[in-house]
Amino acid sequence: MKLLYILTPLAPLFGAIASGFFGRKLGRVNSHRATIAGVAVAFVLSLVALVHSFSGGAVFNETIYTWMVSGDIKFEVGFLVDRLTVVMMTVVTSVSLMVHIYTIGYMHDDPGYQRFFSYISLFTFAMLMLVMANNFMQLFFGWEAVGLVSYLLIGFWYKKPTAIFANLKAFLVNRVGDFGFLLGIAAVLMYTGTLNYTEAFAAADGMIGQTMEIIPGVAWSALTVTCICLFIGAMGKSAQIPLHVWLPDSMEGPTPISALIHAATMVTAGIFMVARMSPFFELSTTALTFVIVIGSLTALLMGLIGIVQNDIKRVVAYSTLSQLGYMTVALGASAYGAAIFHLMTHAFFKALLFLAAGSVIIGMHHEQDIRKMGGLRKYMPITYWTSLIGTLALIGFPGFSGYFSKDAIIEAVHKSQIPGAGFAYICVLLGVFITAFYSFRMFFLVFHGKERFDDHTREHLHESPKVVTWPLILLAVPSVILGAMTIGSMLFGGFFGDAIYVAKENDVLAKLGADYHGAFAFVLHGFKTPALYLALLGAGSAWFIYLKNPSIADWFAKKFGFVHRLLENKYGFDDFNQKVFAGGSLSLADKLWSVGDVKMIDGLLVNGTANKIGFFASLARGRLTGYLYNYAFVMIAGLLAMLFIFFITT
Amino acid sequence: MIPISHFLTLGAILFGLSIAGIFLNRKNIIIILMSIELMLLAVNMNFVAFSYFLNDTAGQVFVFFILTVAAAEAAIGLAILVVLFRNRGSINVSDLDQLQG
Amino acid sequence: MPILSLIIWLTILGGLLTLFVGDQRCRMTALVISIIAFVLSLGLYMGFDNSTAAMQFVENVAWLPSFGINYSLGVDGISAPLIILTTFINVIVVISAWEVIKDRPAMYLASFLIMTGFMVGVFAATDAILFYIFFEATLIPMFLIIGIWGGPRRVYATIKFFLYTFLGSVFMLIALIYMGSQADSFAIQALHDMALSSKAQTLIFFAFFAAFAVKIPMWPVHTWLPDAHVEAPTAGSAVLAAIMLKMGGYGFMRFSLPVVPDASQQLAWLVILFSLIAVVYIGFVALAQADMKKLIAYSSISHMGFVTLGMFVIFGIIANSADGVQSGHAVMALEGAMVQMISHGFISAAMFLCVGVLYDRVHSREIADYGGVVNTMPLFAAFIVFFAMANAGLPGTSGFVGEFMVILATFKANFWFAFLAASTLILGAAYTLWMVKRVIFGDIANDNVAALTDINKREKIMLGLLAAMVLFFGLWPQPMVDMMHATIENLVVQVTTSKL
Amino acid sequence: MDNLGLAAPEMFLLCAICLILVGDLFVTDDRKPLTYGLSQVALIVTLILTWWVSPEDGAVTAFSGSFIMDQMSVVCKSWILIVSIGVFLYSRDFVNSHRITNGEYYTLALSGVLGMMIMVSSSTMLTLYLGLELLSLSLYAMVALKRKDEKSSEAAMKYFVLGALASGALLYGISMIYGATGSLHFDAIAASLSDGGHGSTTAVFGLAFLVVGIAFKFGAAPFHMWVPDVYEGAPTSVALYISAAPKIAAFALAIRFLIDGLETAHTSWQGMLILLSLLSIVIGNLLALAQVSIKRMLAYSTISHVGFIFLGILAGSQQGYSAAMFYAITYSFTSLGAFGVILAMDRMGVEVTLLTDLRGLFRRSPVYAVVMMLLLVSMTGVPPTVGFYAKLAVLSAAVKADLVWLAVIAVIFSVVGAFYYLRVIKYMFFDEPVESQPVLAPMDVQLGLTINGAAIVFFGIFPGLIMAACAAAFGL
Amino acid sequence: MDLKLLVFWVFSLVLVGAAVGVITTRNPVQAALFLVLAFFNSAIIWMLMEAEFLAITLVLVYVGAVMVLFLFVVMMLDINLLPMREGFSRHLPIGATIAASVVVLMVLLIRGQFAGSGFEQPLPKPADYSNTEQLGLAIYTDYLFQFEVAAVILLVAIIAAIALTMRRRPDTKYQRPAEQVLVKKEDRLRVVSVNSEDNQDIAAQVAKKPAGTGAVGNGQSAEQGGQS
Repeated sequence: MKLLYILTPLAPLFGAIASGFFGRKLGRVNSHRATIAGVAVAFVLSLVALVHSFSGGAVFNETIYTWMVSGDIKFEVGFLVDRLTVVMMTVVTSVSLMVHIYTIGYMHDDPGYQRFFSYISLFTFAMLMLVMANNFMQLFFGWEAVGLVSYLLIGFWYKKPTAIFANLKAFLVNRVGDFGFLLGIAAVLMYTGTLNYTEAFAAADGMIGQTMEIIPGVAWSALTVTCICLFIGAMGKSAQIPLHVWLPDSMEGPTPISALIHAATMVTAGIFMVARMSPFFELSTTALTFVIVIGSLTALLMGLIGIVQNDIKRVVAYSTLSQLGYMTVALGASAYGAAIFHLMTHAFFKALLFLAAGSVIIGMHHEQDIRKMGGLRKYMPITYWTSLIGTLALIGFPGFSGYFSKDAIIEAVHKSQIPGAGFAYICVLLGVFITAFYSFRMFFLVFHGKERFDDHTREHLHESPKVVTWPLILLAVPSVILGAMTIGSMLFGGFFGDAIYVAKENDVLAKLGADYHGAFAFVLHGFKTPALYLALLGAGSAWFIYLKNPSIADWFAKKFGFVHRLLENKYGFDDFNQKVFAGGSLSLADKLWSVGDVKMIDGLLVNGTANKIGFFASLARGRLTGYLYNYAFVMIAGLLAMLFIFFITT
Repeated sequence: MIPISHFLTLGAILFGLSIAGIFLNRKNIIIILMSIELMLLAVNMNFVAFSYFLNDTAGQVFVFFILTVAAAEAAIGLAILVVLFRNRGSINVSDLDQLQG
Repeated sequence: MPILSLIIWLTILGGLLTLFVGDQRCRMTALVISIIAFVLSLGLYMGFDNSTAAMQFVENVAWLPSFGINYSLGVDGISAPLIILTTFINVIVVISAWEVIKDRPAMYLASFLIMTGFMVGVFAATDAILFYIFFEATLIPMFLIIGIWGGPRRVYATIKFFLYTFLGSVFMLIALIYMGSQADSFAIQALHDMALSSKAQTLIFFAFFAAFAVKIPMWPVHTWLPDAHVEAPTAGSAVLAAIMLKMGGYGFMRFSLPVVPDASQQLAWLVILFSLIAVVYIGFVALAQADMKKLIAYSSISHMGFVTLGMFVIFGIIANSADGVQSGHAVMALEGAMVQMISHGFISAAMFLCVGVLYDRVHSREIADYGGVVNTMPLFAAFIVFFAMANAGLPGTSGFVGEFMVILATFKANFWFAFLAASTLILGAAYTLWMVKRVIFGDIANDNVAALTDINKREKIMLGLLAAMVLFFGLWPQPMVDMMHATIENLVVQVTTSKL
Repeated sequence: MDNLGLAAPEMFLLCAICLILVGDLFVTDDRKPLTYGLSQVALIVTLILTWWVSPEDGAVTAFSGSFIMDQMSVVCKSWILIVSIGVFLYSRDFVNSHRITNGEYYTLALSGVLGMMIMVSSSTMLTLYLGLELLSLSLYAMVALKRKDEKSSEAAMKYFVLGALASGALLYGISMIYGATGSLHFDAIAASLSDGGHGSTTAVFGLAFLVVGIAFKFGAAPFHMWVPDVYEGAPTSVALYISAAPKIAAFALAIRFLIDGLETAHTSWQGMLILLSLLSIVIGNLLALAQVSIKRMLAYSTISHVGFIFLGILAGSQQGYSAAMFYAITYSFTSLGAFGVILAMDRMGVEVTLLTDLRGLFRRSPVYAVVMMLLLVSMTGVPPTVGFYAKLAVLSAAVKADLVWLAVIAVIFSVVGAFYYLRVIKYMFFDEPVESQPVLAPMDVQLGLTINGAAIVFFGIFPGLIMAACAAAFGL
Repeated sequence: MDLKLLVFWVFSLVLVGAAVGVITTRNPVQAALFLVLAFFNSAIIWMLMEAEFLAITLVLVYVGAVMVLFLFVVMMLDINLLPMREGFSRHLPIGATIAASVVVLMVLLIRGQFAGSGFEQPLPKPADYSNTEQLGLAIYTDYLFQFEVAAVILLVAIIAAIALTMRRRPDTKYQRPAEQVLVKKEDRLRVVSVNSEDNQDIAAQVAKKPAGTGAVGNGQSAEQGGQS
């Protein structure tokens, strides 16, 4: 099995290298063949691992090679393949495979074709390294590597000023998260003395009661600090408020990567990480509260912004943010299983939605404004239907995969006793309504109603090629059925086993599980909860406002201009960051440089000293007259000085 | 009887006067040269006194050589003075200011 | 075989030979000599015994017996890697000058070869005065390199460079003389072993500090570096950043810590303070730069902050360790500092060479004069993005390793130290990638950029070699760390043994 | 009169001087090189004779104990002669092209060398005084040798007056020491003082005057005022002469008086020398900074180096003396080369006077530029040049004498000093030349300068060769 | 107060007065004469110390030679005496202070050191004692080396004085030994084949080569003539 696990991440890496370094020699077709083959191998191997795991195979936890030993601390590269890992591996490789195939069509005319394939294969490698890590070092390695690829891909169209702005922004915001993450890792290392998961988790109990004084005099629980630091990393990667700002902008990248990286896989790394670290988080209620509050804020607030967005990809992006909030809420409620479950279902339907959006964009000749679309249903039937599936899954329509995962989260939060859970419950419920509202708003504006595009576009408007539609179809399938298929085992079947640790008193899923009687019953149960009705209400409102009576939207925008503006400005986060952080840093930098370095250190101290010396030198020189009697005077003074010393010394 | 300190004090006074002469004289180099002679005289006074009181000829021999050197020195000094005067047309001490700083 | 002497004198005499073969044949001569020197230095790696902290490849010849000064050389775990780095960078430097330097290439290459000899000497010397001699001797070739082949403000820069570093090191000289006269020997080992009073230690500490803090350089005595870097020719900047700065770090490890451990402990706060200021303050200052070389120069200062931080934070770590004396974190901090030095050697050299590649074509270092270089120089863009990422400490590159180790270790000393140090993750990425964004990405900004040609074979080799090293040590730092492990553990013992 | 042969070098030199003086009269203008050649031969033979008569070890005296030949005098004399050979070599063309009377220049210079040798070998205060006067009188005259030049005569006048003042003070000191100890012989003085006789206070009183004379000869602040004026005003060849060998002679002067005679009064003269050393280093370096004339700059730099030489002497240990000796020797050698380059650049009567005249020397004549750079680097005290060991030696002597603070001040100002040396290097290497003709100098001068520059590095790598001799001179 | 002391006091007071005169007088000739006076007084005081030879030498050498030399130069250089005293009084205080402090320091020490024992009045010399003989003996035995050096010093002084001050006027006739020694027959003697009838030819030939016939160097060659 070891070889298999090693090969899983390496196969895409080989693909990436082949396409990246030899892409020009290989040509386009061979490049995509090589990378797709690599990812396909990884996918197959992931399935093997999945099956192996399901069939009760032992957890794999071995070191591949020792990266470094420093002091008594080992830095290793190794794999931990347990059930949590295999789920992630399967999700990653399958979505990646779909995206690879889709890309053939989407990027068909792009000059950076090989480069693109290389990047996404590289991403797959990095993501696999992340999820398969058995230690913090490798986790961080994968963590940063996916960030790098994300950076490269967002800026893939490097001529676009917005794209290269967005990728820098994404990288930097992610770095803020990594900053916390690194401190978290350092804390883990400090208190447990190891970077290995198993050993660190085993030592986690030892951290209980340990305190550290970050602010002198105030003792904080070491665990809380550690967990919050780690969670800051997750906030960056999984785009939680206030580190979410990069994700909408990242839509500047090509759509396939929006699907792969910024919806399905990379952004969920934070969720995965927190789930992985459950043995730590479970020991700190404060940290969990922090998580659940951040998550619920993200879920609600980001969804609201989605309502006012007009760019097709941005709507999806905000919905992603909102959904990530849901997952985080689940983490905070200790429903790690639910979070991962939602992560999985979301990966598929969100990838589907993105790819569908991409399909629309192809059809519209890279027009992304939904106000300029409408009535596409008849031109792009496959896209239409798959989009509908995705949307239904997203809003949690009973039966669709999203329904199971989302409802599980809502229920879990409902049952959770964590401080902040009540607030979170309200948020997620409202979120359901909002999700349905903006999802269908987009859906209706794109596929229904009047055709708002020009004739030129209409002439060329047609369904996307097969390499694009097939992945849609392939993704639509799990979007529909996956939830029902796996909910039993994943949430209530003890599927994750030791991979996730939940403290007894926090175990909301266990409470839910007590009422669980199969997927069908779960669906039926859904009719008794407000979530479903809120979702339907949302969809209905969207229908009413945007199809039935479009003027209401405008009226609303006018009447509640303040709210509208607030939403349009994304609560001012971007402006704030731009002004305070970016602008502030720059002006601070400029001050430090021009005042601190140039004026103070160089001007005053360095050159100042030099000038002073030179000044004294020329002053002294100017005093020298050259007259003989002055010379004699100085000599006689010197003689006096000698005599003086004589009198002192004797 | 004259104690040695009398002679030495006389030497010291002469020495001091010659120093004052070098410093105070701002106009005529020749007087500076004379002050130097005066200074040597002061030294000679010391040597002779010590020689006498130590009952040792070495001091007097030294004076003998100082006189020799002083003569040579005066010759060279005056030669330089002459050269200077030819170049400058002046032996004013205050005019020696081309080299400074 | 006296490998160390061979390397030192081969390069120095080879430099003279290069001077005499004339401008036509000097390039090949220099290349051959530098490669031989590099191969010889690999011999250090091959024959290195990882298990001991003692000096290896020892040579000892009485030299100035009346002063107790010996020509004694030797390497241990902290000097051997630096020597190999030096000879490696030397090869790169010779390649980098190949057709770029048209004005008196023989003298140019000779300066570099001679300087390399001196720098190897700095790392190899086990006699304090010999160390000082090499330490100072490097100033002259660098002075000429910047002064003759440098940019428009080269005179200011090179004199500033010289005087700054000279001023720092003369204090060290006095300290060395003082200790030498107390210990009756200038052998570094003897200085390690001698007892020193608290007051003497404090004074000596500051003397060493003056020398090494300027050299490495630390805030607030860093301002010579940006000027020197900006005005130096490309290879000069590369050597300056890659190796010369390391002499300061090496000095801290070789002298300050083991010779005056008690003073180091008492004054560690000061060094840490300056280091953290270097990381944060300089990180911001780098953001404000409009000149690529200056930006990279500031980034170097910031990175060197990690080196000094790693070295002096060990006292805090030891104080926080349960067992009091030995701590893996302390070893890790020191090793992190070492790794950071070596890795920075590759990365900063590469960054400067990258700027040099652009400068050779456009003759401007202003960020504003570029934009969209990737359109005309895709391969080059790939390299510079790679090195920029390494500079920003991306895992998988060697730039990550040292920072990672130092931050992890520092956390044990103090949360806020680690917090400020870790801010480099953000700042480092910000200034590096922002520069890359403005220079590399975007649409073609002007005619100059449009006329650019992608890197040629020579540049490919040069950058490729560096990239390979950056990647190799990023993916597998173990060989490097293994070499220094025994020495550093011994160093931690030395540091924790009071001399009072 | 047993050891008459000990003075053979001096005697030979005197005969040679007379011979050259007379011979010069019978040589026509087109055969003037003969005078030069004879002078060189005289120096070389004197050098050989010096080695010939030098004792294996210990000291041998002659002329009723007024002449001494010990290890120190062998070393000092050898270097005085070697440096003088260089001086003649470098100044030959200058003397010819500037219409400085040939015969007198060489005879006066040789007389000066004779005076220095006598100083070095003297074991009584009288011999020392006479040697000193012989040297001084030659120098006064040589400074004025450019008779048509106002600056030259002005410098000579100033030098003369101040020199006479200084030697007056010196004589006064000698008289006091004579009175205190009753003898002119250094060993007798030392013996008398070590008995703790009643005269020790008087001797120290005399010492204060003595130090003035020594400091003046060295050109130490505040008795330095003549140095820049003389360097600037004198013909460059004479400035070269003054800057080189007399430093060694002055060193011998100091050693004879302070160590051979008055070592028991060490604490007293240490205090005086500390003051002188400090002032010299500070004033020398600061004022050199503000100079635009190259010769004045070198003059002030000399002053600062004298401060370093004093640093070694005042340490009051054998090691310190040998360090100071090493410093004096290497400095004279370095200064010789520096002036040599300036002289080589002198073209047919057009003197190099300003620092800016060195502009672009590297482009014009790389060899000279490199030699000059090595010399300047050596003066700065940067390894691997010999100047570093000189500084190292005196500093370690000072540190051993618990004068760390003084050493620190000294090195700080040596950094200030580095600036003006670097500025010269800057002119030579980094600036474009004003005129492009290469510097043309005869082969032997070129060779001499190259050897001079190479020696700076050679002795920088193997300083032990000279250092051992210096150590041996003080029985180390 | 015995006679010797009285003599000492009288002459030393005159000596000091003369010394003051040297440094304060306006006219250099007067200064020189004051100096002569000072020397005379010194000589007398030296005689009190039984240094007869030196006293005589001082008068002979100084007054007879050196001071004459001074006066000679003073006369030779035509110096305007009027502005000679400027600034004297202005600098007097500081100059006097400096000089006085030096003197006070010196006298303080001398009084302290030599007032007491150590330097008793020497015993009277035997009747056949000759100061000159003693000095002569010392100089030609123990101080032979120094004596020779002194000779060299005088030689240097001669060379220097000549080298510095000797001027060659164009119209002065002087000998050039080098040319005289190296002279060849061809330089002096020219055999002209005379055609007795053609006198004009000879005249033309002689006119063509006028120089170099004289045994004594002429004025023209002095300028190029090397200053030997």
